[in-house]
Amino acid sequence: MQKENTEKENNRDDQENRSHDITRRQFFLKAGATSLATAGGCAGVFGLRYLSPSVLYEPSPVVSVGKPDRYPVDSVTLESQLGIFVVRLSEGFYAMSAICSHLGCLSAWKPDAGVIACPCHGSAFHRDGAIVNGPAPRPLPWLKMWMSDEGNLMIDRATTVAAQSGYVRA
Amino acid sequence: MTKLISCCLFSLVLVVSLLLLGGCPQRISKDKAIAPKAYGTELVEVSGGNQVTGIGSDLPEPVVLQVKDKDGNPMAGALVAFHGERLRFKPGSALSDSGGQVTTFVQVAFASGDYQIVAETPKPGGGRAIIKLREIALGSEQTVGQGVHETYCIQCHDRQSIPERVSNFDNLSPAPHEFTDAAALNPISDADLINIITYGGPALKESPEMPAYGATLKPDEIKAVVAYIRALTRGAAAAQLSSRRAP
Amino acid sequence: MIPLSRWQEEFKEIFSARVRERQLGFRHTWYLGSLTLGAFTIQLITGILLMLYYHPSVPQAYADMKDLQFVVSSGMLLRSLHRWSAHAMVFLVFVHMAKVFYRGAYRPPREFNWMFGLGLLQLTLLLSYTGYLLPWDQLSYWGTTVGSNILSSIPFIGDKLRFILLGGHSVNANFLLRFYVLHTVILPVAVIGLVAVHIWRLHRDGGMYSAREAHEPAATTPPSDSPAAQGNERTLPYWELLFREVIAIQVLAVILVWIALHWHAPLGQLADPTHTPNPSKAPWYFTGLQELFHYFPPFVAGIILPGLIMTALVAVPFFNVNIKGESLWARNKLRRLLAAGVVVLALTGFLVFFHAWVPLVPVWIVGGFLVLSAASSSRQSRTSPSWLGSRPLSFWIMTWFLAEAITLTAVGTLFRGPGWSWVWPWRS
Amino acid sequence: MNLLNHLRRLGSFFLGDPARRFASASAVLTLSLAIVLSSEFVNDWHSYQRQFLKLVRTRPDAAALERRFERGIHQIWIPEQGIVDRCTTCHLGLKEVALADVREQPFRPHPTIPHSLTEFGCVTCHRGQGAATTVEEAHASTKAWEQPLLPAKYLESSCGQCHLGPLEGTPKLNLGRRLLARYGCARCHSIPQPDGTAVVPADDPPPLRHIAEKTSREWLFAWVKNPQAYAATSTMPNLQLNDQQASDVASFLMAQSTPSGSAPAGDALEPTLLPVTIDASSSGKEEGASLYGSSFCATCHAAQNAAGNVVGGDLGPELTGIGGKVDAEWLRLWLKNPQAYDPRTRMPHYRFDDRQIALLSSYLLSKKGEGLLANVHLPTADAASVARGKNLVVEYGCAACHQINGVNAPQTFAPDLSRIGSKALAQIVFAPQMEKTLPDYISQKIRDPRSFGHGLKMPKYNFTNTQIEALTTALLAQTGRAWNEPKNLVRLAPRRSDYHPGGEGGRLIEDLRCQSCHAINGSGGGMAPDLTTEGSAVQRAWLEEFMRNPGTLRPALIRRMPKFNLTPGEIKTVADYMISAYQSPGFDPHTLDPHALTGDAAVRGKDLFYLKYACQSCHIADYNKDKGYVGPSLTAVGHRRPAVWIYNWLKNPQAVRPGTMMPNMRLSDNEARDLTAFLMTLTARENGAAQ
Repeated sequence: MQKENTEKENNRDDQENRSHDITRRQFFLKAGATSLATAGGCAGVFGLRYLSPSVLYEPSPVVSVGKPDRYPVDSVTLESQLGIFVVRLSEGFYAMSAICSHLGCLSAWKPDAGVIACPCHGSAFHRDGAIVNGPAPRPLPWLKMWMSDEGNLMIDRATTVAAQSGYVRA
Repeated sequence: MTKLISCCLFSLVLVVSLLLLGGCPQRISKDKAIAPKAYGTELVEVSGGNQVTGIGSDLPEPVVLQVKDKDGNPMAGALVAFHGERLRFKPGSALSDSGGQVTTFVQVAFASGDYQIVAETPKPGGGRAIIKLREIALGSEQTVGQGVHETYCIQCHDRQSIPERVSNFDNLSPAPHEFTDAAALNPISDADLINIITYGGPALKESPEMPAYGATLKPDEIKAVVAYIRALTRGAAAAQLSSRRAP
Repeated sequence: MIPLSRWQEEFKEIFSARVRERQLGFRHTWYLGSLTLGAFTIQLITGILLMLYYHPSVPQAYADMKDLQFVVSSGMLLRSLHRWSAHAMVFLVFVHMAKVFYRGAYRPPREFNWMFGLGLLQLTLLLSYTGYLLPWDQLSYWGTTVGSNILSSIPFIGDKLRFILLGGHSVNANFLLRFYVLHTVILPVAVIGLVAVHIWRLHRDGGMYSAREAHEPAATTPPSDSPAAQGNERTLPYWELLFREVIAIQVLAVILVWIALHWHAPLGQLADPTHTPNPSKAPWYFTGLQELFHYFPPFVAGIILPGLIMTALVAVPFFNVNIKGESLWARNKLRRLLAAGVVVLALTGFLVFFHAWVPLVPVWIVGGFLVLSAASSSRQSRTSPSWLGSRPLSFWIMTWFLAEAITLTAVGTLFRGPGWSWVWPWRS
Repeated sequence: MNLLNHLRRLGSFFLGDPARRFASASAVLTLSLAIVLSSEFVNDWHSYQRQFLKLVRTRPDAAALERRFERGIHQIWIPEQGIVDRCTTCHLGLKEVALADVREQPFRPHPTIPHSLTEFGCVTCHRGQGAATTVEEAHASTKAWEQPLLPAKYLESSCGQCHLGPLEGTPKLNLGRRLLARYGCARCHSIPQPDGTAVVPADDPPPLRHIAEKTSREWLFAWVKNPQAYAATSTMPNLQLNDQQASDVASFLMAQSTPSGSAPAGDALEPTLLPVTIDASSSGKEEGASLYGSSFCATCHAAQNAAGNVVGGDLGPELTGIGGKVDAEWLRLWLKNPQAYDPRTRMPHYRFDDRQIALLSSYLLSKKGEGLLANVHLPTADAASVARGKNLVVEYGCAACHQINGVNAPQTFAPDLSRIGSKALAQIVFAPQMEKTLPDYISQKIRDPRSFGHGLKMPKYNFTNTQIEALTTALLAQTGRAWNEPKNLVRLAPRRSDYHPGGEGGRLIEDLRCQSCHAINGSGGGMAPDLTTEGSAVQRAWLEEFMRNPGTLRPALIRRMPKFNLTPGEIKTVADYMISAYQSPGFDPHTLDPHALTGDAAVRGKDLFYLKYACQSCHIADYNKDKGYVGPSLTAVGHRRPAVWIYNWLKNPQAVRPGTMMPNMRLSDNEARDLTAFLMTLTARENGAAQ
């Protein structure tokens, strides 16, 4: 009895299949294509996650530049490994980025001219960071600087402060 | 259609139960249950309480307990089981020997501070006799403090004399506080303890017999001594300890 | 927007425009070629992604494996997928070759494609081998050290060759860099080129091989697009086949993804040139070769035997053009028996001389069937001995080769323990 | 049947034709990808970070804690040391002091240590796989990383990788290193310290060149069989020889012995002073025991007392069973002048007279110990036995420690232990049924070396569990990490000085073996005060008196300066030498005006002594009322010390004697001067109650 029923149902299904063959086929094709596209999107999202690293092998932005007595008064010192200028005036210390604000070249202090000059496109800055000439769009940014408990000058390269905002006393 | 759903449900339940069975660790206790041959009414400590050890280490001496019957005679063949949070016992339970004694070696965990050993033995009429012992594990800072203590403090602050060293405790008046004296030391704040060590007794209007160590010890060492004192006096069983130690 | 018809035109060059209906079925080809191509595609995608986190320098390479495993999002999955699809590709290439051979699809005019296929087989193995070193762990370091020493067994130029390949006298940082370049640039480009030729040639040689061809004169010209040229059989447009193959590749991808989820690609300890693990095994597809090294001197096992096998495989299509299934050597029953006996005995003697007991087993099994078939009449119906009797010589060579390959690989992978001693895998 | 039908219908619905197959395959692929890729979020560190957040939110200072928490993988990267530690990904409370009461891992704060986590990383000390972010891989020994987390009880070994000196916080490591030196491990093994110099053995194995004069073959046999049966505190290991082998070794040692020539010609004893004669009278025995006590033999030698406890120093051998060991005539000559038998001995040359020698030797010979030789009956030694014995002596490397005629000290005899603490597990052959970890391997090797095989040579030492743990800690520190440090960070151990005093006074100082206990100019023992600047620190008259009759300075100490029975001439020579040679430039008498030490100052000083600084709590200035038992008694300090030394000492004791218990009281110049004035008035002749 039951068997008959199922067979009947089967037959009916088959008939239906045939009558709706084209539409069903298209439906399934569409369903397949959609899920493939979803799979692609899914993979894309995770591809993006894969491409953005979870850990970075970069030095810490907070660096120590040593004891204050390393720097003579009225001097501009380029710490080329760190890409910063350590400036000591009679008022105290401040730190500036040595990365030219134009296209990122490492600028250098020219003691004879008394300016910070960029070798790439001729930008020049005053020792407080202000633009003297050249294509640089912005002055060199001042960086956060403080004295550590051990008496070392510390600089946070990731944090800029307003120019002329204050000097660190030795 | 209902059959289809029931089929699906059935297989789902099957899969889930298999997963659960496979995922759950089977907890079978490895210690073979030992049956007691005799029953005692009391557990007393022979030795091994109040030991000080480094974190993760064995106690220097094994813990020895004695089972006694109601007349106070040692009871052989009584089952003693040891428990203790984050403690490892070797063995975890044993029958008392002919002298009524049970010996176990104890390892403490990674954390510094207090550990409590709970030993119990079944009594003849049901119920259990329980004894609790306190052990102390020292972390690295407390170990430094212990070292400083043994160089500078122990001469006066420990009343026990040993062959290598005669205690100066009884020669002093007012008597110094033993480092295990929780009742006296716990009310004193860390800052005060550091002050009294650094600047001597008069800094807290106490006896000048306590000299100033500020020029002798480094601040870290003084902090370490305080950490060591705290390890001895603070903790679950500190009160019990000081009462037991009282003469 | 390029019109669809234009795409179809383009694809005609790769696939036959129309395919016979019966060729669509799974039974016909098992879709082995497309599956291999699918595995290779997975390799390409995962490989390019893995390159983004890999530095081919000595301590860093291993550290990068750890990073992929522990911190890179989905990194372990990609590495496992790359590793398992490499295994799958080697496996599929072998099976594809066997299937092509037993269906007789290597015969002219497809002999060139057979040879391109053999080239692809070797490139696949080389790709696997070069990739094996890159994690720079103990397994890979010693596996490739063993492999590189095979080169030295070539007389006269072996040491020089090894020196050039290694960029030094031992497996070192230069070697890693060279293998990296081989694995990521040279070999993949070569494979892509050969695959293109392989598929183009398939099209040129008249599409997929049909068993019916065996009884018809070989097609010398490619079939035209018109249905009439295909005889009475119903034909379908090419994308029907493409469609089915995409499904097969999807299934393969699903299987590989689940395998990669459950079994991580193995990683040993950091390579330590001062300590050889015991046993140090090559990857499974080379354990057969390593097993040979156990029996024969390096020159024989590493150069002569593989060389002979490759020569035989290259020669197979030219060896036998007899499509009637009756070999010339099989006319005289006595001579037939004698020849079969001599071959089996010679091989046995050779192997016994080297105390090579494991390779003897397939020799005797295959040899037994050979003698049996030689003894039986070849003019009967397709009951088993006489069906065997109608097999050509190349069938026997190929069967023997495959039997040896399977036996040696299985023994080398499963039955060998420390010091290459015999162990039973179930007694761990 | 129904089920089958259902399945068939289900099958045909999903897989009926290529389009359905395509749709199903695509759906399954999408689902698989989604599952596989989202499994990224189900892992150890994600779940621990969630747990941490949950924990943090229950705390009163939740806001601050939550602000400091950052989701994601954290790492400590120290490129110079190749350290990439991601432990802080799950161990999130390491730097949170506010979580001090949390004791569950992984959120417990790190206890205070002298190093910063970000500068040293985690695996430097704890080992394990720092790069891993799963619990299993980070802590356990796995296929890809065999070095598991170091068990906490061996943690001090990590300090020893770089630090040379005894550190305050590492008692276990310090003990282990002392044991390495004391048991002469470095005589067979190469054990370089972090600064690259080798461990210097601190044991004192006796030479065996003249052994036949000293003892019998039977005793040697019993000793070699089991040294601890003779003396429980002996550092000689058990070579685990069988009877035959031990007998052969004893035969060879007797055979190789040559006469020492320690008996001067015509040296004979009066018959009444022979040990046996004295032994007969019980008063003689008591006298011997009291001479043993008054000569302070127990300062260096241990012996079992009546209560069964072994008491005494460990500088010389234990004397519990000495009577069963040594020959009476040898003992007499030894007590007369030990250096005649062994020129390298640390035993001082006491000036005993013949009667004292007889008393002492009879007392010592009466210490028979237990019946060690009761059942020893050896066959007569033949040439074959001697030859076998020599082979054994060579094989077991006896000459690495002892001087033996005809056998040279072996070179590179035992395995190099310079990197034993980082040895790869793959290179270790474990004994059956032991845990396969490095600490277990090392401690088992120390506990029972022969459990790794019977053919091994390493003898068995009689260590306690504590000692084994300490030795394992010291050996685990042998990783060679310090050798890769930049050279400017390496601090060399103080050069071992081989200072020997010169001249006539120097010869006497050597003869008395002062440097066995006292260090002078960096050479010598640490048991007694350093004498490098003793000339500035004492007054000459006191020094002479002290050498004549060494009194008790520190009542709380058991070890005391023995009395050597020096002649007045010898005392004068030594005192002259010490006063002139052992001066310190820091104690110029002109820095302290002697006129400032007035009576007024002394009165003020007395108040300072008793009231302000309560010096009497540790020192005794007046035996009638003071009880301080910690520092030396000061009743006669005015005789003993020069004023300028006292002044300097009071100002800064640590500068004068590094490591002294005396605290620096931060006295002002005036206070120091007043106290000095008071102390200089303490000139009691008697040492009072201590006598």
